[in-house]
Amino acid sequence: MKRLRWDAIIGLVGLLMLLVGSYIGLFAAPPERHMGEVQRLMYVHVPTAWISMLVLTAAFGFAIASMWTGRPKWDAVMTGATETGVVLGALLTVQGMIWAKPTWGVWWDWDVRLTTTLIMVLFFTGVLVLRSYVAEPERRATWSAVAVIVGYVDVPLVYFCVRWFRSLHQVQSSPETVASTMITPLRINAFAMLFLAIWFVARRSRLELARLRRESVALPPRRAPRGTAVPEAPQEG
Amino acid sequence: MSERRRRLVITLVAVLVSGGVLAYLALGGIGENLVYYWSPSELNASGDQAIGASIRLGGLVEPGSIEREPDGLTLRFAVTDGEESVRVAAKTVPPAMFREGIGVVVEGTMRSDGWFETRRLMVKHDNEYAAPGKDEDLDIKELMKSMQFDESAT
Amino acid sequence: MNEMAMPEGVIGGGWTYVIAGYAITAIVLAAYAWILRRRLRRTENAEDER
Amino acid sequence: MRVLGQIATLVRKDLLLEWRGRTRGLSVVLFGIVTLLLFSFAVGPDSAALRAGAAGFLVLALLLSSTLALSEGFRLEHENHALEGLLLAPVEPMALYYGKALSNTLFLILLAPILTPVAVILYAVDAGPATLVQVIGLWALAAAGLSAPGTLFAAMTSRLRSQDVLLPLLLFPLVVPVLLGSVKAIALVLGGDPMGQLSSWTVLLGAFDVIYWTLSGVLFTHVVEEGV
Repeated sequence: MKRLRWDAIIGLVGLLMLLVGSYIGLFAAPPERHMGEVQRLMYVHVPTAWISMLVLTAAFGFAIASMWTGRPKWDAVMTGATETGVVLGALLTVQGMIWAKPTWGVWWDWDVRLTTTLIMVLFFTGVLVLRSYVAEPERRATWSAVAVIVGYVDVPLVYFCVRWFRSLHQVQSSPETVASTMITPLRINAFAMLFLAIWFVARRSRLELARLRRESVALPPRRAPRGTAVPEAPQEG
Repeated sequence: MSERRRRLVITLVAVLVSGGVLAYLALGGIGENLVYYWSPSELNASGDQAIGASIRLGGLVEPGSIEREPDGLTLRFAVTDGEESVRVAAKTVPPAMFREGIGVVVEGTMRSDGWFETRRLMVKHDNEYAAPGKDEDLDIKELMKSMQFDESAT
Repeated sequence: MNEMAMPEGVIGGGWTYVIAGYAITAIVLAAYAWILRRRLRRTENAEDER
Repeated sequence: MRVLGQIATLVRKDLLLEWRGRTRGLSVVLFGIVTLLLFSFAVGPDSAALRAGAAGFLVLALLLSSTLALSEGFRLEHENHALEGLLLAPVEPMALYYGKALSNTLFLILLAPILTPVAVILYAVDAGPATLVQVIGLWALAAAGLSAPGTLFAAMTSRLRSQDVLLPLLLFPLVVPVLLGSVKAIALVLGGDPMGQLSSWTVLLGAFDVIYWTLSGVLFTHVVEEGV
């Protein structure tokens, strides 16, 4: 077997922490005084929200770096961050609906938080679709970076809108507003989600780099062909 | 090199303008007016103009105001923001968290007889999460803060 | 007197929602990890064969 | 300034072309009217519901027409390799963007005097001339907010096989704030403004106009560097 890569270690740590944090959240932490057991959804919902926005912020940074340097490396990392952000954002929306039904009494409502989050998920999905349609690597890199930068306008809105506007969604909690017994699992799961997201971004970037290498001859191969270890493949010119 | 610097300046200006406009949206106070729901005071202040329009009303369920009609279908309570209140007739099953002093958002219309009629009743939870057994304090000022009414007061 | 029980302001039970939420989270994360793994395998195998 | 002169020339060129190829412009207008008609079928013969939704239908008609106009605008440039010519000529990429975005905005604004009265009649809205002028003003702000990112994305997608899918996919989520602001503002103009919110929604609309117009202009220079 291959030696463990750094991203695999981070992924494993993240998975382990998610299991521990969720266990504490599900069985050790107390139920909330009004929400009862349903409040336990916080331990996955809030970390997903934080990390999805964080990952998209990273994508914004990578997009600027990609445009500035023109290096395929940044383009690949930006793709990884965007896709991870979309996956986490979609998950966030579903978790939110599951939490909203028992507490608010509705599955969905067009309040600012929910609307801006939906815009965020849909737009960055559009960026991924755009990538799949552009054949030339340089053009694809620039265009998707441009789209990410324009679309990022929405992400601060998602975070701050609950403070700026009256909404159905409550404003962000802080350590003062959350019971101390609930903070521990929340923190563990937040870091778990962060590590898992880093793992996803690393894997997806690696995939994108491999694809870019296949497309262009300009990039050096990942490693020398392994000769004997590879099952017999017809060698072509 | 000067071409590069010129573009850098242009980019910087664009970023500053966009950021400034976003900051203005945030701090300029227009958010208070683009409300997702009206407070009872605002609704009462608008008087007859609000009658018949589709409106969202948000506030706290006034303690001691909850009544259930004998038919078991209509729920009556008052929504308050600490200063004024509006009587609400809700033809819906309330969510389980519905209680005295909790934040609610109701969607419906103001009737000419002074009742706000709704079929969509949503509970607005604040950002406090506490273990059971903690003393329940119906501090209206604190609860109002969670409904973000204090911002419109200042 | 009342037909329907008045809510007491506390959500009783609700484990179904909790289980659904955690299950969705697990499924989405696992599915994405699995899909990434498969795509990566395919691409890198194809690269090796070149 | 040189750039302003270039923008003016480009806008004049676009509008002249639009005028010469009237049938294209006309088809967008017809498309807008058909869209308005379809919305009234969707709601059914319920005049109260139609009146309540009039602002939304009007803005959606604008949105759908805008995607048509945007992609048509760049298709024309490609047919004769006109864009390559412009890029070779000493034209600032920014002037190219603002010229295109401005002529798109102007074209969409020209739809307003036609579509707004149609909507007023179809949806039985009570609107005097003063109201109509206000609606057209808000329409202009909405058109500007759609054209700015629309021109940017149309430039990127115009050469792709599936522009008709991609342009809405990128544009629609991004312009939701613009749509929301204009729908609310127009609804308040048409249906009365009991809470005095009109100015706030207009400011929100204007704010997103400014954000998109500044940001897209800068980014466009990077887009054309890769060739459009």
